[in-house]
Amino acid sequence: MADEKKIGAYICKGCGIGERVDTAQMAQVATRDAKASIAKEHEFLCNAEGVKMIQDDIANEGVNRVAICACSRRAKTDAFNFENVVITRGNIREGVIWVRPDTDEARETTQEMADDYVRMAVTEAKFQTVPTPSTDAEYNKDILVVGGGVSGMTAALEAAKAGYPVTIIEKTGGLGGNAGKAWKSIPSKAPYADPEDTGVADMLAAVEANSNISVHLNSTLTKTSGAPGRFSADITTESGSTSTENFGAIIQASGYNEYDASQLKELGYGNSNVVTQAELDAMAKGGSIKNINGKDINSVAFIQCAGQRSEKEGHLPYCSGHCCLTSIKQAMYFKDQNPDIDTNVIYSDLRTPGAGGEDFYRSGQQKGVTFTKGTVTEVTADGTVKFKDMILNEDTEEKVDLVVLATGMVANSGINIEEVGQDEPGEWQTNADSVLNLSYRQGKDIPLLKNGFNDSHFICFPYESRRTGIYPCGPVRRPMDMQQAIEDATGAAMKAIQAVENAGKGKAAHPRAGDLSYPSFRREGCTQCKRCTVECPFGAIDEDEQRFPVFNEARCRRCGTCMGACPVRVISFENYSVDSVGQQLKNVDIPDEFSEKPRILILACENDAYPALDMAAMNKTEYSAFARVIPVRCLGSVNLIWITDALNSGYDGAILMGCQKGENYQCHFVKGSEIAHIRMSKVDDTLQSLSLEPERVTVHEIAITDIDRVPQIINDMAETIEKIGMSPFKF
Amino acid sequence: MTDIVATNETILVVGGGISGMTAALEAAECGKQVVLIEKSPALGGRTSQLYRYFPKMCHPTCGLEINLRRLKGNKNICLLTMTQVDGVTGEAGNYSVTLKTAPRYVNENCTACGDCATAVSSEYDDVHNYGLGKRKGAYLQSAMAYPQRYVIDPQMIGTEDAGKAKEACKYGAIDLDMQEESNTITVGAIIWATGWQPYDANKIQPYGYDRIANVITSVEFERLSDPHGPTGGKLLRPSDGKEAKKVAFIQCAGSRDRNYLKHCSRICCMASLKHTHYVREAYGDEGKSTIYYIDIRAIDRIDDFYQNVKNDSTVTFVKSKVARIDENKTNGNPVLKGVNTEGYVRYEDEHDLVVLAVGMQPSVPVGDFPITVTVNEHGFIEQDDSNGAIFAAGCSADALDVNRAVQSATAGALRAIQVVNRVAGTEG
Amino acid sequence: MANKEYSFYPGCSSQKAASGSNYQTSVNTMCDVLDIQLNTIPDWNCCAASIGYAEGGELPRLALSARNMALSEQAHPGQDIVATCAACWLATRETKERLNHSQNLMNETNEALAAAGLNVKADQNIRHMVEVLIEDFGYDELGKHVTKPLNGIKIAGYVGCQTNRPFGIDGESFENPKYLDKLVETMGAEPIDNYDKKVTCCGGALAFSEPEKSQALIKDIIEAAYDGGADMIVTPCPVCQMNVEVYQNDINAKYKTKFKMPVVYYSTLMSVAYGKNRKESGLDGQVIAAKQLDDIVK
Amino acid sequence: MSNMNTAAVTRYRNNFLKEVEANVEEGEWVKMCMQCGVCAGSCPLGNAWAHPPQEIFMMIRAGKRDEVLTSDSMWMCTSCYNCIARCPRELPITHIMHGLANYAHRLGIAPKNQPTRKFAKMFWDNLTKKGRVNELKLGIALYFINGLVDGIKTALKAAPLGLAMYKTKRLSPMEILGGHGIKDTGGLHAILKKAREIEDAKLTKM
Repeated sequence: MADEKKIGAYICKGCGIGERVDTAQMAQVATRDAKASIAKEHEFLCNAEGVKMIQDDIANEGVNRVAICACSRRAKTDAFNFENVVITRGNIREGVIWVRPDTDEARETTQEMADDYVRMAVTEAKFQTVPTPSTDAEYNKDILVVGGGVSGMTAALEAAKAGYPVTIIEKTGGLGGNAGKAWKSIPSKAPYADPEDTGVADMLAAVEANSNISVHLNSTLTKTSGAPGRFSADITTESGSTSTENFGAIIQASGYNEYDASQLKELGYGNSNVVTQAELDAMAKGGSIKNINGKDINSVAFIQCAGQRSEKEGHLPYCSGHCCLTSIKQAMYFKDQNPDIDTNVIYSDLRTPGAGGEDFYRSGQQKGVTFTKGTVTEVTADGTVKFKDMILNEDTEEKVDLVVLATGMVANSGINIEEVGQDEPGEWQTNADSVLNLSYRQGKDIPLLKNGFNDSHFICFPYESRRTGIYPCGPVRRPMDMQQAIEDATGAAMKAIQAVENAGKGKAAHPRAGDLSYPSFRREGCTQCKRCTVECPFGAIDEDEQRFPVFNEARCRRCGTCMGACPVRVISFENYSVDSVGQQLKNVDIPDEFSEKPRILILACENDAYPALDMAAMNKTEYSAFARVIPVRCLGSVNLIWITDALNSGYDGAILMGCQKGENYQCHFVKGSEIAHIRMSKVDDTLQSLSLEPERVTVHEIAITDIDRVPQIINDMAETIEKIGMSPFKF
Repeated sequence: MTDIVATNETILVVGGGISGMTAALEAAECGKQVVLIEKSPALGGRTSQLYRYFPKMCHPTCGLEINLRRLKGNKNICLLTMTQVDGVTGEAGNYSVTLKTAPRYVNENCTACGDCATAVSSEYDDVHNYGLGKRKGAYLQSAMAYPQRYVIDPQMIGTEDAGKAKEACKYGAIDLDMQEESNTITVGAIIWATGWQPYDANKIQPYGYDRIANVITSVEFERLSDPHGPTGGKLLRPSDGKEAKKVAFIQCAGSRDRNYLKHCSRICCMASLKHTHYVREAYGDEGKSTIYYIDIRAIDRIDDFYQNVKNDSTVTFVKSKVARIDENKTNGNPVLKGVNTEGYVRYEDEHDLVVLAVGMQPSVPVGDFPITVTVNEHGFIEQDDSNGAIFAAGCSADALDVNRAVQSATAGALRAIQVVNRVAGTEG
Repeated sequence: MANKEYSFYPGCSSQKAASGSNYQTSVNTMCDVLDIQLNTIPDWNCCAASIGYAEGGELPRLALSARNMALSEQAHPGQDIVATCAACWLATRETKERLNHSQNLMNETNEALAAAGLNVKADQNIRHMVEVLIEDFGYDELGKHVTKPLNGIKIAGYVGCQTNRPFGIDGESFENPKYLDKLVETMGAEPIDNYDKKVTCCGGALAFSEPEKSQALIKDIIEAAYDGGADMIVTPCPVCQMNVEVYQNDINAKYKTKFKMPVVYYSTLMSVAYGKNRKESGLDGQVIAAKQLDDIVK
Repeated sequence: MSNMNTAAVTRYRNNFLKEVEANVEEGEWVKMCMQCGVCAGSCPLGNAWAHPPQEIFMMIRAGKRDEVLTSDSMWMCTSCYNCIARCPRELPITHIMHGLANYAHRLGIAPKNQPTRKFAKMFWDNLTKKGRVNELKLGIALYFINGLVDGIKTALKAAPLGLAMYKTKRLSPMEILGGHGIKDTGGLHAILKKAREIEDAKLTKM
């Protein structure tokens, strides 16, 4: 496209803008101050006619950068949606007239606000270009599935069904995983009354029959490198032979391991009459639950939450979700073959959720399975279960022939990269405990969330994994039963296919789905400090042999954290850069020290703080006319230079608004807000060096619902400045 | 007439809640053509009426903002609001679907400036707040509403106020003659994501929701806590606007009960545990929450959320299905009567406010589903080959929390893609 | 030819000089006005009420009601059985449902009935008189016959247990049935609103064996009526009527209350509203006189 | 039948539960209880119950045979049906309570001086004698339920009530001679005899 920058500024007079501010003056500001080639006012910019006016300028006048000075960038997006041009928005409605009183006193400062937003919009347009997809983008439809259990086989079958070739690697000698060892499974269909066939055999057959699926048994990943669309995987067999294959995306279905019940001595594990659920299912499959070492079984006690939901050393703090249903299923194993076998389930909270769960619970009771709310303290060698009956409120016991322990799931998620650092380039080695053996600088496996599981941190985005194009599913992500694993694996297959398609087009993955921009850097300026590599939340950045960063844009989520991290400011995106923001704040008109008109720079997270400001404006909540708000992709992308520039050019205060940080962080780029807080703690030195008060720069955790708090924060800063006085750095 | 481009390679998604939006976006971001319909005037569905999510206590509108941005930037999705399915014929890979679109009386010229709302005085129950407050006859469903376009309440049509609204609009956005529209489109697969509705608490007679002002539902409690809600986020009880500091939460209100819904709704326990945080957030140590439960179902890795609430000194747990609620006529306090079954303790507890953790009733048209699909006795659509290319997503499939609903929707998207890919003959 | 005709199961308390005889009187009066013909089941026997369980057990108890049904089927084929006593209605309807539910019980019951040459099909409806009034007539129809509306009388509609649970009247809730209130309104009187003891148990049969316990319950029922400003209580059940009316002296003695709350039958209210005299309305059966009603019939 | 009292039970094993299922009216429902306690909270005489229904169901599962059968809790049932109406699991609790009381009574291990037990027997004898209840005789018998002296006291205390009932023609001294009854008492007795036979034959020894 044309390199010659031709900026058109379009100022809307609708929604009261025309009555509240002098749009003619704004048009003048656009051309005179901000050097827009064209500036036009319109009564009603977002209607067909207004939009056509802009279209025509693009078509006939060669306008390739459009600065819309009207409502918020979140409004009227359908109308202001032009192909192949840069579009920026000056927020005159929500950002100016809706947050200012319609009074004569206010008129002047309100106008200044509007003029500044015009300058900023035009400037932003000037320093952006329309992104063009990376030339490194590759299209590879093949999908790698790690793990051949129910999750893995499901993912493979579903992806293949959609027309994508799949390779499964399984570390054992056969497919089927844990579910393959079970006799039957919890019912998946109405009336949810009886255990049903696991369906694993059919799955196996389907996988074998599918020409689109190839299987490597006794194989593991010894090295995985590349990026979505161009993953390269070393698949090594037990015998040691290694083949290297290329894939577009990876599904990690590495499943779970049984909790080591030998830690449950107090519950009698080790005695021949005490088994785990998994062991019982294996016995049942072998047809040997009628008697144990010759002795007929007439009574069974199921102990729920064995070594689970407990803070005790060596116990699992979480609930494995399926165990209540599994015990009901297993009690039915006995009841269905002989109703006279007594089966007692000792539980603390019976957890049988959903439509099927409660039906299955009732069916169990119908078949004579009894349930006792109790806490088990001990199982003696002769099979006496000592417990407290919580209902009868007494310590009691039951002597049984067989005790079944409902022990939990332990995720098979590889190594914890927080603890096991990555080998230096050149010295890279396969780690036998790793599932993926990624060559990524940030570590060999996917970051863990909690208790060793690979789950996404996000409730609304369960597939928002921290390694683009690699999707964990099944019990490695969260404890779950077979039905959930099947659903989860199908979803993961969806995401893998999507990753393949988008990587092929050079498009970003969630949450900036479709974004074609990607980070690039000025090699000559780079000091190889590695800060970008270290701070990248998605492990997108590697280093080449001269230790320069390699961005792997297909792994990149476009948050800009690298850009914010770079001390020498060499990293930028075509549509988001140190300049596209820095120049905006520099182009704000700074009145002199004596005008009593301070300027407050606000850098607001575009996903939470900025919408909160918009919604405050919709409520017509007023805030200081001295505020100048710039939305940022993520607080992690905020480069210190913006703050120092602002202070140097005479701003009296700066506010950073990001998401909640910490354990329950709400930043969809993981650490953005956290990092910003850390960086800003260093700003104090800068402030001291300029002998400015530290109160002039504040960082806040903002939720999208903070519609009252956000304006308050701005007004507080205005007050602070009134107290401590204007900045001396005004020219 | 809306012109909708759709072929038998198009996927129709019914329902614009988080499940429907997810299904539509995942498919569209995979390059598929999607028609997304929503019966209300704006996207977001049930979750947009929640204040916070468990277990992170983050805000649903945050995820909604992301999804809306994904949607705004995606040309593969054709969105139709105020639209419902009126009929379906055909089979997998080739369905003919009739859509009915109710009149909004506001066209795309609307700038959401709000002049129409200012101009009218007539008010109607605010459905978004479960009728806890009123909204103007010309309204925006919520501050997050997308499309960001006003609606004229049909009840206002024909009144003087309707005319006032029209006059007030400088942009000719209000068209009072708008009529219901019907469109018939061809699609290859259908994702059914119509979500759920709170079980009608009036039917739970022993709890006197219909008789006692200070007995409310869990979904109403969300609105009370939300800064965008009728009380601006203050926990004030309905009868007298008094601060509700001593709050009782009753589990299985309409769930796990043959008199109402036989199934367990899965989310209610976690929701009430979350609500104890709301009480603490509002009143600190002065707030007192009591949870009356049968089994606390804080399933899998979020069990620690339960453990933390257990450690909160302001929260008490009573293992009991409350037998009856009466009203203390002198102060309007609900009085809960029942027995704590752990050791048989009879109680008669007075609270400022009672919150019924109401069950999840699937919004699947029982009996008159537009085409034959397998619906179980609880009203959920069961996955079954005989359903052809009609796939349930989210709470149309089972009682699910948000996380599982989104997983289900993502899976649903793939199942639909499998069909349209087959149609397109692109499978390898 | 009567407007409506039913097979009638009067029950023990309705007999001449029995505790519910005044109920029967007013029912007869009411039925005359509505042109309802009640065909009494020949040689009907007691239903054993709910208290029969301890000695009677399951099958003998069912057999008692089954005998009545069998006799009704013989004498009044195809006719619904109507009972005015809650206990009679409940026991009989319960028996019907149990027999319809289990072929086994049905066989055993008939085996027992055979001893007296009887056989039961249990295919008729077993209904309470108020069901008949509401479902077969409806409030409008019932209102048409009002000649002396009971203006200004505040009445607590006390439904009690067994007319209300487990079967109750179709479309009414167990916790807050409205039909008595509607009936009271239809007769021109004023139902007291949210009378929250309207379905509280009066102690039923335990009034005899556990007087203290049941009288404690009765106290609350009367107290709540006073709190609601009621002049009298109306009930559809002879056990409730008897229990709530006749123990007020004992309660006053024990709790130092001053209760003197008349407790009348819906049929008495209706008879009075239909312009019938004191005797016809069964008012002479009041242990605690219902003054406002007496004034009307004067 | 009393030999059935020797039935041995093991804790938390199902033999007592099975005994209840076999011999107690609606006993097969006991296993369906999920311990929510709504029945316990719904009973009008709740606080008179040493063990509310839901607890009794747990005791049955726990094999507490004697505690259950000798308890007088079930005898507190007023037959108000609140528990049935509210039970989320559809248990016919009222009938189970009646059934348990009746079973204990038949085994002869129900509390000896349980007034309701006595009254119930009286009531049954009274009604089966002539096929209909004779309120006067029932009343008189009731007064002497605890022996002559008590009886006279109660009778005197109740005299005014009796008088009031008499005045309002809701009680007649004539009842003492004959009084109401059915014609075919013979048939009725035959029916009841047969029914009792069938029922006894069904009793399963544990």
